[in-house]
Amino acid sequence: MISATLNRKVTSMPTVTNILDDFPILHQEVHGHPLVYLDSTASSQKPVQVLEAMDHYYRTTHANVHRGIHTLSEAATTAYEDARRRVARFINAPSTKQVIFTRNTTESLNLVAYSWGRANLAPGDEVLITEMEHHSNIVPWQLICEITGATLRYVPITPQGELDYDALGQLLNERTKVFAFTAMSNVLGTINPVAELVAQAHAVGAIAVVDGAQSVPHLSTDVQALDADFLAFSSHKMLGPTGIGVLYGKKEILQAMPPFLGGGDMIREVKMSGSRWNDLPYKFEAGTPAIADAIGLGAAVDYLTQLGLDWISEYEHQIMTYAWEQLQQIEGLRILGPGPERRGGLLSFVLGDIHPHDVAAVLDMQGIAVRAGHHCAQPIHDHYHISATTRASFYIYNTTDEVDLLVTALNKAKSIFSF
Amino acid sequence: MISATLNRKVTSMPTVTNILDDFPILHQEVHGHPLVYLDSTASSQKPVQVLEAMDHYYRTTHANVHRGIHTLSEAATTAYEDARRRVARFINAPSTKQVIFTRNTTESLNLVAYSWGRANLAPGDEVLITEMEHHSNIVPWQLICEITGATLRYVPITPQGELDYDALGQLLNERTKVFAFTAMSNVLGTINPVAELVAQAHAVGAIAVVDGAQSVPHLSTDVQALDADFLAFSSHKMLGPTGIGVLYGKKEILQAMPPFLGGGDMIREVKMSGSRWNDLPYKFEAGTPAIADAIGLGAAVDYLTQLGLDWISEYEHQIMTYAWEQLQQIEGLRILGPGPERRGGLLSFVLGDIHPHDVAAVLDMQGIAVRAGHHCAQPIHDHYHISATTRASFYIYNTTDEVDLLVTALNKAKSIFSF
Amino acid sequence: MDDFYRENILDHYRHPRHKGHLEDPDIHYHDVNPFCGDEITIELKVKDGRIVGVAFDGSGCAISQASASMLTEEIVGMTLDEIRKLDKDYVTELLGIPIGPVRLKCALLPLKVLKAGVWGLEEWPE
Amino acid sequence: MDDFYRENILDHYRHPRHKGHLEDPDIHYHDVNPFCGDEITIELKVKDGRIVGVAFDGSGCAISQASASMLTEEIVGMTLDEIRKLDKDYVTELLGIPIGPVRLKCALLPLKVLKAGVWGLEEWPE
Ligand SMILES: Cc1ncc(COP(=O)(O)O)c(C=O)c1O
Ligand SMILES: Cc1ncc(COP(=O)(O)O)c(C=O)c1O
Repeated sequence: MISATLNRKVTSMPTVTNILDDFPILHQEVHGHPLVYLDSTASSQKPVQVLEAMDHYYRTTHANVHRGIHTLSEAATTAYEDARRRVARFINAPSTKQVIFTRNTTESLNLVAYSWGRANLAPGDEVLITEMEHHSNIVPWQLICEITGATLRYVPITPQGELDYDALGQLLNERTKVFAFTAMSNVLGTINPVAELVAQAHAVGAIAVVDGAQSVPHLSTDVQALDADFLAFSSHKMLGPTGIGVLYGKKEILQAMPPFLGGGDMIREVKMSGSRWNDLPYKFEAGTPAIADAIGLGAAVDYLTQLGLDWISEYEHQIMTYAWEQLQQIEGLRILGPGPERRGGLLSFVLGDIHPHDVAAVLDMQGIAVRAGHHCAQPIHDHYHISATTRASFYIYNTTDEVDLLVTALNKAKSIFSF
Repeated sequence: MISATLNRKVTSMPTVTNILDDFPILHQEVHGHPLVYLDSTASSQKPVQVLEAMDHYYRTTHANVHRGIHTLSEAATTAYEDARRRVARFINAPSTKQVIFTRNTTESLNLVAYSWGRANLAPGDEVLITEMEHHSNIVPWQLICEITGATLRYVPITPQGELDYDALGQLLNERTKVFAFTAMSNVLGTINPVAELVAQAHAVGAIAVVDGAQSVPHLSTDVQALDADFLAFSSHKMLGPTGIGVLYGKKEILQAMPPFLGGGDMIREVKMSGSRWNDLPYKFEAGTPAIADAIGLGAAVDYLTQLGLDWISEYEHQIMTYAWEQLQQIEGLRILGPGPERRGGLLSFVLGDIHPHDVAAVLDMQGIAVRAGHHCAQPIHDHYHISATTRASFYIYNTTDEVDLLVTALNKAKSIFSF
Repeated sequence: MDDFYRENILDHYRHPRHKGHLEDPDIHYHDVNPFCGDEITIELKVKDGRIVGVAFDGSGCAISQASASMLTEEIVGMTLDEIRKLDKDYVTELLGIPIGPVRLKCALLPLKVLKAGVWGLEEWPE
Repeated sequence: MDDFYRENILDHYRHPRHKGHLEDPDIHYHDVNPFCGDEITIELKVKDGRIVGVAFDGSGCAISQASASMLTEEIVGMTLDEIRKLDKDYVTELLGIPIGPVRLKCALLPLKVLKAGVWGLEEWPE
């Protein structure tokens, strides 16, 4: 069933059949059908290289990091810091000190909101986000605006699912202290022009916080070229394990920020009367970190780098474009968001008035895993006056054959619910 | 080298030789000597059962939890929630809703300090902790006292390394809103009388926050019998993976608390104008959780339960007592903290005026892993006017033979540094 | 597949019983499923501790809406004490299909709303 | 083992050079290693952009103290520009032993304090 049948424009790549060998989870049947996993936007699968890196760590190297001077602790520290180095290189961070390990994108964004926000926001200030944000880039700002008295504003979206740039021009003003936006929408698929948006934020003196949860796994990312002040992303969406995420930040900004979580490792000195903070990145890494998970993320970054992000985004683009064309032909199916040229490898849609849960359940009965719901982005759904969508998303291990199976299954859903 | 030579008082247990089979990492040489791992207080090793549970999850089941209705997502959700059930049973929590997954003890304590503290502390209020706390149970309270204007007070310790109960009686008063203390000191080994301390806190109307990082892995824990309002602990110290920790809390208190981190999964409804929170425990679990790590912790809890916590603490007690006796005989060696009857399975000591780093380095050259430093508990060290100690700690895979090797190695350190 | 969307579930979904609103309900309660956004409102008439009238409204998938429709058929005539005792198994038996933990929330939402409305029980039925 | 605690390291540890304090130092700087609590103070006399006097004080392990002692032997006569260029490798070559990442902090603490005192460079030498 699974094979690579695309005419790819890019050269020098592993065949997808080879890639599939690295993902044991995909070689199983679900309800008697071969599994078709189209839910990587929620969480990707992991290649054996990542699993083996973690297993090897636990079987040979584990000890707590940074504070031990015995052989295992030195080796664990080296492995953990080496993972940080790989991640820094992956996003072209100027220094490893600017790569902070968190649990996930959500924690990264909360760290910025709580630490930077508490120190820099006051009544009269404005925080600007967009209507296409994931809850993780909405709720932390709602919370910190409540604490600080700052005002939260939203850039609206156009009917085509793009940011409304006219409105943005007006909303971004000298009261704006921070502009936080997603690089790619997890519902609409829209790829936002990050570098331009960052420049616009800087032009009014605001900092730019980029939610890279969907972009970093799929598009080549260079934080220096983007000039982003912060970039947040999650390991589990980019072939890495759960339990680890990243916050990149500009050094001067991170240095000026008060700490967030307090505890071991993030201190320089603890006296009963008060404490002094450790250097970056440790100031923001309190307690024993997710050591094995960081090492797994390091292996995932190696895997992605070997494939090449340019190949990955081109490959996904071709599958998504094919899917877009095929799905358009299903009567009653409506895809949200922009056309294939402006979107990443995912499609959210409604199918007549069949509830997305029911679509997903019927697809699951045919072995196809898609997501249904509001995808943690209720404001987008409110915008379109729908409560939920069905989303199919693609990654390096998917094929156009799987798109054909999706189309067949969607037609089956229509026939069951036609009434 | 490694064998179980103890006369154990308890019945029905696996031999330690069998246990050792489950820990591949321990079967290696360090600097030409068999590894002797005496650093479990910093982080324990993991049995293959834990590693296999995680690997199996990634190879067969992984998907994001709670929001997907396809087969993998349902299975991942079941596995994740099942891990929560095991942990709840392990500490005898009345309900799984009261078991919140965090990254580690440190994050658990910060969650309480930030969320409960911001809602309940004001100038004039007092937060009481002890001089024997780990930085993770000091710094969050320093931070929240600075934010809220509450005053932080410390229960002093006696020269024997126990809490000064007379002082405690005076420090605990009607201004005290929270009493946060460790169940077992990670430096002194002191086991505190948790149920009594909780009762004393309640008697003045304060809540009791228990740092269980060192007790939960080694002593049978029943949160209902202890009547603790909160209990924090870390997976990585109890045979589980890194990247996951637990906060247990009383239901009414958790329900009344504002959320901490904002984002996906912790909300009931997100409107642009504001949000409503999800039920427990999800209100406090923002973003994609450390799914595989939670499953690994579930397997660790199974492993500990099978051995039996009573056996574990008795076994460690015997090794520690033996070590205590042997180390006492080394001239110039001074052990901090109480005698064997009142302590858990760890010994921190100074050896003449040899710096603990040098002790640890010489031990490492002989294959023995111990920790040296302030163990993230500077106030204790300040109390004793020393900057660091060397710590040997014991767990289920250690033996008295290893204690003998430790003694030999310590004598070697003395001879190198005698001058 | 046909196992999951049995004819009686589809029938309740297509032709929901008691869908709409009561005039002057004694109890009116509304909630959403935070995991997916499904919504259910339940209205009740109560007399002498017994349910004598019911209506529901809402939007969501076949499972949540069929579950609501089936539940309204069963509860008229029940005492409030009987309502309190209804549990997870009661609903899954009504639906008559095996159901995973995530989808279970869809199935249980109507009962959750019912018990919250009658008894203030805000928790998911177990 | 004898590799790690070579005789010259133990010698500098036992008999530290330039340990103590200067009268009227031009530069005085103190810092601790957050990972272990080792402390180093360095005092300097500077003339025409050159170091003409040095003293250190501190407490810590053989590696940090020997590293400080060795460093003080080398830097007298150096220009401040030369100090700026001293790096990690300079220190590990002075010590002459292989050294892991955690212990490396002990070895580098004296150089870190020196560069912070002279140039305000607060980062760990690389
Ligand atoms: C008593 C105590 N509390 C808290 C901690 C912090 O644990 P973690 O680093 O897993 O957050 C430790 C671990 O060193 C500890 O021993
Ligand atoms: C755009 C976007 N932001 C943030 C997140 C949150 O990621 P996590 O759950 O890993 O914190 C997601 C994941 O669903 C996302 O798609």
